[in-house]
Amino acid sequence: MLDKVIFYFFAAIAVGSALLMITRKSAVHSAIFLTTTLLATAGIFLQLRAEFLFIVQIILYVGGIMVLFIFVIMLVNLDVAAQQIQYSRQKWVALVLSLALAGQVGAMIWRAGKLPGQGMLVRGVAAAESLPPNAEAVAQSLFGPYMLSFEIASLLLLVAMIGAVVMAKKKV
Amino acid sequence: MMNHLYELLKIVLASPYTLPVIYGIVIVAVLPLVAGYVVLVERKVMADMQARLGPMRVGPHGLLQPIADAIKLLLKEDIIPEKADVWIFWLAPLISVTAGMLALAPVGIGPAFQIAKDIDVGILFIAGISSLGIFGIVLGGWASNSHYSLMGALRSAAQLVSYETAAGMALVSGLLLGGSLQIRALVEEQAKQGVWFVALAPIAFFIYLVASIAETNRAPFDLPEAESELVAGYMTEYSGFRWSLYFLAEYANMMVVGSVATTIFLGGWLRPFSSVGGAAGRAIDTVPGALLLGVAAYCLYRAPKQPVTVQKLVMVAVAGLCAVVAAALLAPVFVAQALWMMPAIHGAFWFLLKVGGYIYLFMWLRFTLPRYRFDQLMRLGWYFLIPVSIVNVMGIGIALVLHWERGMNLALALGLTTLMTLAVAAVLVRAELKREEQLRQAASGDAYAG
Amino acid sequence: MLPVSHYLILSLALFIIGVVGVLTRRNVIVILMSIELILNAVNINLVVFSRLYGDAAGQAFAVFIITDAAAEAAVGLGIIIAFFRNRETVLADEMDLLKW
Amino acid sequence: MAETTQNGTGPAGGGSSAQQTLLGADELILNMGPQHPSTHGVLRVKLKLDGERVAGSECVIGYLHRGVEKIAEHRTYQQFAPYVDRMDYVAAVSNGLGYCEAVEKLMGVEAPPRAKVIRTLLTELQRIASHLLWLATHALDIGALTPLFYCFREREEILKILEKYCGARLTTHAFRIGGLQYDAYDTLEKDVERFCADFLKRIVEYEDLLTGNRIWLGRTRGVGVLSAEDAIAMGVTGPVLRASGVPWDIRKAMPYAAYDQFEFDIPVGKNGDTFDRYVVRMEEMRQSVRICRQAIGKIPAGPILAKVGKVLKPPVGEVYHAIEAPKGELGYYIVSDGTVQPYRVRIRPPSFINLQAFDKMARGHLVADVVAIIGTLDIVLGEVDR
Repeated sequence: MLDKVIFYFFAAIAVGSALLMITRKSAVHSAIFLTTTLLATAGIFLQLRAEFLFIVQIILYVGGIMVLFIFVIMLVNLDVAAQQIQYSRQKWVALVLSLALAGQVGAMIWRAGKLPGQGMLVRGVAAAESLPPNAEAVAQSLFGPYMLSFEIASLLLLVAMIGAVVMAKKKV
Repeated sequence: MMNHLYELLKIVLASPYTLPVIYGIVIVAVLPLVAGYVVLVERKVMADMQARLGPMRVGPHGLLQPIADAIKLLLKEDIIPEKADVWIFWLAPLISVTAGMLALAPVGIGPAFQIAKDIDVGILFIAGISSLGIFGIVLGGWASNSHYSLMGALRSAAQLVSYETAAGMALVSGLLLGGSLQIRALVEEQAKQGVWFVALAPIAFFIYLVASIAETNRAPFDLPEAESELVAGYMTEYSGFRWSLYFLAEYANMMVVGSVATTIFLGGWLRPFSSVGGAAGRAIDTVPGALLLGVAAYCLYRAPKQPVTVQKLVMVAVAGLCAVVAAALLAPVFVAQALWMMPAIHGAFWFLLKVGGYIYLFMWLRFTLPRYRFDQLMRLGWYFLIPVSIVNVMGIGIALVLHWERGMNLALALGLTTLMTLAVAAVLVRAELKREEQLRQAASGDAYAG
Repeated sequence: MLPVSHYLILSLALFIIGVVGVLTRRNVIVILMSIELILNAVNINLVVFSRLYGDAAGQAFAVFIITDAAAEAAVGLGIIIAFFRNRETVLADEMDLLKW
Repeated sequence: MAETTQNGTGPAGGGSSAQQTLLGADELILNMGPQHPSTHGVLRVKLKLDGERVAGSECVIGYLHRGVEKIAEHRTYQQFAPYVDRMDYVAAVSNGLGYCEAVEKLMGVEAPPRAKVIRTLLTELQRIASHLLWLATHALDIGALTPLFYCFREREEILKILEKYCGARLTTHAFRIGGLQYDAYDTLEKDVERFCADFLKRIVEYEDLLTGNRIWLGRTRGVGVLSAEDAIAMGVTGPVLRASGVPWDIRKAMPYAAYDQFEFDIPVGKNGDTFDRYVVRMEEMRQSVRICRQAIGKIPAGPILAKVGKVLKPPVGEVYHAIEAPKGELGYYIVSDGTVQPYRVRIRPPSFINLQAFDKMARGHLVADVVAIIGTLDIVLGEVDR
């Protein structure tokens, strides 16, 4: 029961503010709504007992990436942009196609959900109490089988950092 | 009817959510008052350091000053600048204060008083949530539509992002030693090892101290609200209640960083010499009670010297309060039946004492040091604290490996790596001094050439 | 835990909203934010299946995706700043020159 | 405080183009003052900023203009004397000394030796008080809270001495044309001696707090550098000039009052930056103490007022007389048409001239340095605007 309430609460916030995010004129408002969506998603992670990811989402996504976004929005003056037309020419085509995609995938998920085992080859969900401590589990996985990927990810970050510094230098 | 109520009460009491909710309400309700009194203490400390008396008018020795201040702030006009982005302007202080209070959730004020007890990522939770407070600052500064506010907001964003790295690295050093993210496990580890981590990782503690001052925007890193430059930085356009929310957030953040430092480096709710038992331990356990009794006695001694009857009464009341708390602290030591209260009450006392000491350090620095300039602040963060903190984490990692795999004495290994880190720090400081010297020569050379 | 389809539908909704944002908006910063939303929607999927199978690998991948999002945001915003400095616009359809 | 018309970065700075961004080549205009915590009164500085770097500045003054020079033309010579106290209101005694000596020079009168020594003594005390106020506010601007209260504690002692002498603390009107109105009170020498002894100990405390402090050094060294050539070209005087390496002090160059009887050194800086100005002023306070100590030993006996009439009618003519006020050369140019009222009084206030150097010093520095530079110039707006 509580699970359900929490899920629907966060899901409603996430979808609602995501919609607001893509419709606001001011980029700062958009950023705030995206932040809300991300926080709501973090709540859903918590409801899924992914505590570590919950806090990673908050620290990295909200505390890091979104701050960066807001910082840049303040640096580049968007008042002009806010007064211009917000949507591109292909907006109706894009909308229809996206909704078609949504319908397709949604129908698939809906029908799969009715199959035995939720259609996902699931033998039964592990009880929340039986899960290993989450941070340890993720660490085992990150530094075990996915060690190489982890290192590649760190390399990616390094490259991105250098790239961003080069991009943002005064003279390009 | 009564039966039903009784049943309901039983269910509520049995629920695992009841106690945390009560604790939460207590924290939210008491925090503004505590913050107010921290401000009073700060003003008194400042006055003491500056050869004056501080607030003396409202209540004896200004004891009621925070309440007067709060009433004043609540009654002030709430000004919203023209052309401000109104709803962000409203929202921003709320974000800051919510983040500050929420971050207190996993903090263990003593072994018993903790809202989120078994949260798996305790320290990370605190660090992450308190980093959300920056949104309030940045958005508030932007929404005010004022250049001072905007500059304060930008400074604040850059400063927090820069120093969070160093603070995080310092925390990692502590977490490595503790081997867990959980608050309780960290403190228990310190109890087991019989030593506070500040002794094992002094450099990490120092870095966390500096970085936490920067993160809470306190002097000498208070550039986002630097009064003499930016008027009040991001708070320039705020007034009345909203302004006081920012203020509350700042003090909540101070308590948060104080709690984190206490938990990781200063042994949490452990008393000094926590491994000492027997008669000596009993003697240490009587110290808190005796201390408070001393305060009570001093209040009683001062009471007749107050000029007004009301002030005399308040003084006596304060003495009484101290005496009651002292009794509560002493009871478990001397009365066997009350022994079960011992960890909770004494733990809370020691924890709050350490947090208080940490905050006192903040105040002391604030009244002693001038303010950094923004580029100097950034240099300190990026060229000194972050490299040193990274080297420090590596050093502690190496020491732990030596300890676990090679069976080396932990203290010896840590000592060696600490020396290594100090050497790196010395090299960095030397390079910085050299650069400054060069810059100065260049500047004065220019001056004479031009 | 609720049936998986609930989470999948939520994830799908966020994903589609992100796609609509990318395809219809002109402001590059909002487009970049919409991409973040898409990545976030994928994360929900990963985490829910990780929970379903009781295997933390899914969460490990979610960590990778967040890393990727951070890298993308850093580089993307760097490009936007550089572009804005030269052209003083952040509208996607005005970015129509290969060289400036 | 931001100029709304220039505002480009707020949420609703509608209408403005992308000109005033933090990123572009174009600047952001920041209006500092006239109501700002650290513009020392009502100075208004329009800063052109590139990010946080100052690309140019413009000082807007006149918010405290009271027409002191014009008032002089409608007052008798004695009546005007209290008005000069209101110019540099933190060093009223020095202002009075300059005016009285200028009028005396115009009339060809000389104050008696006792009056001269007491004048010197009080003026030097006032110099210490003025420098203490400068140190207090300068340190506060740079973020050090505590020196403010220590400095005010010492300044209080000086003000007490002045109050005991003439009954006023701030706008003292201590001297009269031709000498003094009041003789030194009985315990003046003892009071000054006690103050000097205490002060020498306490100035060490300030230096402990500031001089070796790394943050203080970082905030002041290399900030607001003014070369000797520039300083001379812009007519800068006082400690600001001396910190640039020019040993020019009117007390030595053309001694007035009783300065020729006392030994003292002129501290001189080297780099002309904010730190040097700090060091020079600190040393000047010590030298002032030295002068005071010499003075209390040899206050000669005798009259305190030269023979001047009740009605002052200087002969037709003009005079310029300058003294070394705490902030620099304070000059009075008085034209007499032979009546009881001056025909024209023109005052050369040191702060006003020194403020010229602000733009030169601030350019290329950060906003945070602007307040340090305003502080180090030690301006008093009452004197700038008159």
